[in-house]
Amino acid sequence: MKSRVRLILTRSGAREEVVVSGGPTAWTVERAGTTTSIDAVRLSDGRLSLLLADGRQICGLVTFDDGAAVVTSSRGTTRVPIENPSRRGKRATSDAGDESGEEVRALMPGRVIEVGVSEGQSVAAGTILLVLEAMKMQNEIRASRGGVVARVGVAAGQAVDRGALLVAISPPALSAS
Amino acid sequence: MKSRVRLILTRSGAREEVVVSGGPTAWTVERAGTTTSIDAVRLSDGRLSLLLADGRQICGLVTFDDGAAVVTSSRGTTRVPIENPSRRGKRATSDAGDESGEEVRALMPGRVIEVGVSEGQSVAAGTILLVLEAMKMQNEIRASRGGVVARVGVAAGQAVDRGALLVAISPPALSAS
Amino acid sequence: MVTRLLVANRGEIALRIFRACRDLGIETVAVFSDADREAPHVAAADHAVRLGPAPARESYLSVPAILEAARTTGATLVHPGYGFLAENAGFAKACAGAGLTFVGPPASAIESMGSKTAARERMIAAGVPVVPGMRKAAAGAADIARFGREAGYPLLLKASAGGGGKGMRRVDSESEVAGSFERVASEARSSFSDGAVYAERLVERPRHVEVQVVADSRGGIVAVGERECSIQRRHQKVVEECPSTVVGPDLRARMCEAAVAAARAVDYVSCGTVEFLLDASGNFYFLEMNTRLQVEHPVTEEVFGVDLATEMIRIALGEPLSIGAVSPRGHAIECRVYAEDPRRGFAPSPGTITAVRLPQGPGIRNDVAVETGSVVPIDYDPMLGKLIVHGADRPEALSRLVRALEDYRITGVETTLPLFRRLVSDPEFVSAAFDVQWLDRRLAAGLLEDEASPADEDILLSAVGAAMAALERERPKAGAAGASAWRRAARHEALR
Amino acid sequence: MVTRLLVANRGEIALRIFRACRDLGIETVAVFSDADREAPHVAAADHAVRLGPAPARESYLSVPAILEAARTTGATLVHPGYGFLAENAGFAKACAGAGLTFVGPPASAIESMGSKTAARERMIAAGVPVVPGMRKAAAGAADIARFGREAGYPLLLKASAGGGGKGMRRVDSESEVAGSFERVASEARSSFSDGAVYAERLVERPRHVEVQVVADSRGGIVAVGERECSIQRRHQKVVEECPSTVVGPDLRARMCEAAVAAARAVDYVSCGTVEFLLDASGNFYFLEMNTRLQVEHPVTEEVFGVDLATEMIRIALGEPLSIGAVSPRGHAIECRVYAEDPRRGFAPSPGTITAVRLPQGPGIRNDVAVETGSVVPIDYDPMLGKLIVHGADRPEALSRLVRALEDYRITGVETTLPLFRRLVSDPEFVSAAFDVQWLDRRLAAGLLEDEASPADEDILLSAVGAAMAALERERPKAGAAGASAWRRAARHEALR
Repeated sequence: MKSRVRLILTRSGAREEVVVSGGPTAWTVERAGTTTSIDAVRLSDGRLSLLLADGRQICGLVTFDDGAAVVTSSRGTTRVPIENPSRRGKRATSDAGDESGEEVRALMPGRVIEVGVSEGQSVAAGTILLVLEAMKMQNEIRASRGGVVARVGVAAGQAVDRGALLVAISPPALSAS
Repeated sequence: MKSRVRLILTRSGAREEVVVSGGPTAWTVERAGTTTSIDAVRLSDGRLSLLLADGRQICGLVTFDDGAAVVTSSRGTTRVPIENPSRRGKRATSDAGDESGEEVRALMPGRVIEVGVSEGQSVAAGTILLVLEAMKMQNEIRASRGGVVARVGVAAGQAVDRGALLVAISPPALSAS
Repeated sequence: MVTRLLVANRGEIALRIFRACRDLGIETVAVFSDADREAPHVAAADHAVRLGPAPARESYLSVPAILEAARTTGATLVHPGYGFLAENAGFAKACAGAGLTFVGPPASAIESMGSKTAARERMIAAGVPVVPGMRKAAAGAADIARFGREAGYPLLLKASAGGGGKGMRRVDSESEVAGSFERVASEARSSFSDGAVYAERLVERPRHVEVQVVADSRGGIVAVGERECSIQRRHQKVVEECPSTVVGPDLRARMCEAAVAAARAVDYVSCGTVEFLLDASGNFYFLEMNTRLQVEHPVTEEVFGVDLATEMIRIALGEPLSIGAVSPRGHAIECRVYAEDPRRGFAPSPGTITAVRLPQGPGIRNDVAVETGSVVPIDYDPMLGKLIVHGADRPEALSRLVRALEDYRITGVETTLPLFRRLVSDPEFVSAAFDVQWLDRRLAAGLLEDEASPADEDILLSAVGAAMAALERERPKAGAAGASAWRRAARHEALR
Repeated sequence: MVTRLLVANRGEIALRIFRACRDLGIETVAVFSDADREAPHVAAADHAVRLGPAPARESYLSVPAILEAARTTGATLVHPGYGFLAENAGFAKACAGAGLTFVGPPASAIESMGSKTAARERMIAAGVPVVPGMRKAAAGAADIARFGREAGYPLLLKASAGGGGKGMRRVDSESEVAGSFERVASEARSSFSDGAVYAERLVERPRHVEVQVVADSRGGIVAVGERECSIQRRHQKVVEECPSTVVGPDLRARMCEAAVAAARAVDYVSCGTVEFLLDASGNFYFLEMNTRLQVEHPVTEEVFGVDLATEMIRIALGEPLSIGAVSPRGHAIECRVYAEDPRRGFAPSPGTITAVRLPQGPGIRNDVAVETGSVVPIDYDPMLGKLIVHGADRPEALSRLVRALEDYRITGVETTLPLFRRLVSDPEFVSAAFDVQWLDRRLAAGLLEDEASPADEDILLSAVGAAMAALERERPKAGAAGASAWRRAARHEALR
């Protein structure tokens, strides 16, 4: 039931190595030469409650999203990029995947008003791909990098859910065929 | 996706046949010669919302417990014994099971203060089986029917969870061996 | 006979009116679109009737569907809420035509206040102060200069045919009049094919202060203090307070008197609000009258100890005012919680609410229309509800607001809560040193942009969170939180 | 230096004091037993320290553990809440001995009021009315008869060594004195080996009415009106109100004056409550003084617009009273929500709360210490929290209470909510025609026993519920609710 993980956290651009060991509730955190003992539990609402030796409590919700911990607490929401060096192999693969193209997904549910591109078309970064209406507001969805439209997942007039694939773009290098 | 169920509901001792057909949201309920059309959905908090043709809404939580529907709404909590005649076979078996003995379980978590019986002992209805303390109150747990103690599941001093088996009692007829 | 009231609306205002009905012993009727079958306002009503598909024009704006719903359910009272068909004289008339009692002002009062120019003329006639302005277009620059000498500078030149901020120009002194007049007139000719220009006094950095009035059908009328609504984003109120920190007893008395005169001028009956612009010298000018119950009515309720929603229904039933000479106590602040993402230009954030945790304890009132599992549809105004705090004075109300915002959690959609969390630590907000453009200036200056960099606390949470997650992945039933979850699951099992 | 306050308690009172601290900008320290590591009061604090195992004597009653927790966290203030170590003079002294400020009255005041007989003597000396009684045992029946002529009938004869209801007898007239005296004396001799008997005036069907007092350390003292607490089950308060319907301005003034005299007699500082028995003729008698913040303090807060919890802390910090000449507005009612099963003799119902839905909207305050997923341990008082409603008058407060109770849902444990739902439809409760034994009489008469038989609504819900469940069993992803659940699940997926 004991565990030991070495993590690289990034704060304000600076990388910091942290070693966390122990569990399931009693943990030791080593960073920059200091060692902190922590009693940690997950509360029924999903938040973590950490108690330090001096009684100080740190309470917040931690979720993981795209290689970062997202921490929400009464102090606000912050994002801490986090790497698990023992999983570096997998990360690298997935990074490579990221670079191989772009999948444009709906950030909110809505209706597609207009589709401005078709499959096979070359687009530059900033090209308007389509117009999505949500709550009476029209949002222009643009390409964040150049490439070739590999797939158009929706048609004008269609309702889409959050997260739906709108347009997939392949990088220019892969788009020859 | 359509369904048709015949049910026997008991209210204040009187049995009533009800046929429910339709689904998943549009239902027809036939009872005592009257037919009611109902639009039904389950709300995110688990309650059912039924809308009748005249707009009347009936909202409440329905759970099933030991052959009855337990309905909780702003009108309070009521219990409607309910039979599904097509499942009568199973019911009968389980009824027979009920009659073969008694399993006394903890109705609340607590600590066992004292156990008054031991395995193999004959008990009459009303015999104190054990004393359970919860929240500083001592509760005497008694046998609801006579028989022979088939099993004592706990010992004095032990903490028990709600639902834990305290004592099992076999009916006299089966206790010869 | 049972009294039954239909609310031709959805969301928190429908719930608010239903609560008022329940407090009065009146049965409730909800209406809903296909997007709202499972919405909290539907579940809260004694009756509920489908109006039509999700788009508002086919549901909440469909007068025939609403009248039919009233007929089906035997409702005799119809409350429009705010938005949708509130302030629609045609709807008020249609209700009357169908034999229903409209819970709101007479259609004639809605009409009178609905036309801004006609309302201005009526207010002038009633002696209600309006922003000084020329009553017809200027024949030339000399007319403008003459008006400037009367009304004082700065002025605002406006193209008569203009609108939406176009064809307007500020003039600070008489020497600028001639040049500015020519420029606005020429812009007006080219943009609107109409060169007519007029001038009005420019009210600089005004506050928006409004007065709540309540009038019954027997001639009784009372003003229930003012509300400070200067915290606006693009002309939309965001935070409202009662009372205003800049309104003293004398000014309050004069504003209340003007508001009563305004309401009397249109034979107003029901709850209504007279909105004023207030300048730094304590001059106030009629802006418009909202002929409905407003979003921000709870701050008045908390401070004056009245129930405006029940009063509005009682008045519709022909009863006399029950609100008499009430006096204010303490201070209340309301925050409008929207499903909008303040970090992305307040883009709407519809979706499913995965969890709601409302603040509670002393001084906190929640008028909220979502629960865990609720869906925020894409089809309507994305307001989720309102947080209202009340304290013995403004500092105590602010302290309670800070606490409430810390405790408030909504997940699944983005909300405007982070905006409020920033606001309450802004020194100008805390000292109430603001005007109607203040928030827009603050947002433009990056109020929300200086994203907090992770603190040591966040580093520790991230690290332990990652370690716990790793442990849980390896041993799903034996990790830290896993043990906890398992223990809980076991307890649940035991309850069956 | 940061001010840090430790609450030597748990549950809703810990949360209440933490909220007060946050409103004052004071850091908070929670203490907890092994049963409470995940409890809401722990999660709500800036610091939290484990005291020991679940049993209270090893945790919340362990003075050394609490003092050590204060030392570890640098807390300088200690608040006892109510119950546990509140009203324990030894704890107040131990805090002082450890250099900590005890947020409560001086140990001497706790001691003085802790001894019922000594307190009675002090009250007599201070001119506070007490139930008339003989100050020593009767030499014979003639002594009793003489006292009866002075004090009036009925009397209550009591064995001096008695207690717990034993050795007591009602006497309605002088003719009964001789016989009753002999019987009580003989019973006293056999039961307590002490035949001493005395008499006091029997207060018939009294109400419990108490006065809130607040005193600072500079001699300032104020009485903040009364509370009506007659709704009791076996001497435990269940529902409290402010004000009392039977206390008029003159009686209120006299009760407040007596309460201030009582507090002054023991040099009281902090919030405290002087409890009185009130008879049908408007005579009131000192019962006892609670030297702490009481469970029912919120009804006073709502009606008077004050914050007793912050005031108590301010006073402990040496500040003068901030509560001046406050006046009441409206009516407030509090219900104590317990994890007890009213249908099974109010047996405790510990367990895991599977869902909590609190009422909200105008006039509703929740001081509640459980959330969905919270565990109600078997080790402590099973109070989950308090529902407080407030309205412009008692009928409005009652309407809002009815509404709040309809909206309130707690599942996973049994609660006293069904009791309150019955109470609010009881004509005598609605007309406030009750006394301290009223609820016990009502319960004995079967208030909760006439279980509602299923209505047509319940039949329809059962039938459709069963059909939907059958459909869901057959086609887990395509049934009625199944479709809904599946749709929701799909949405959740889309959010990832």
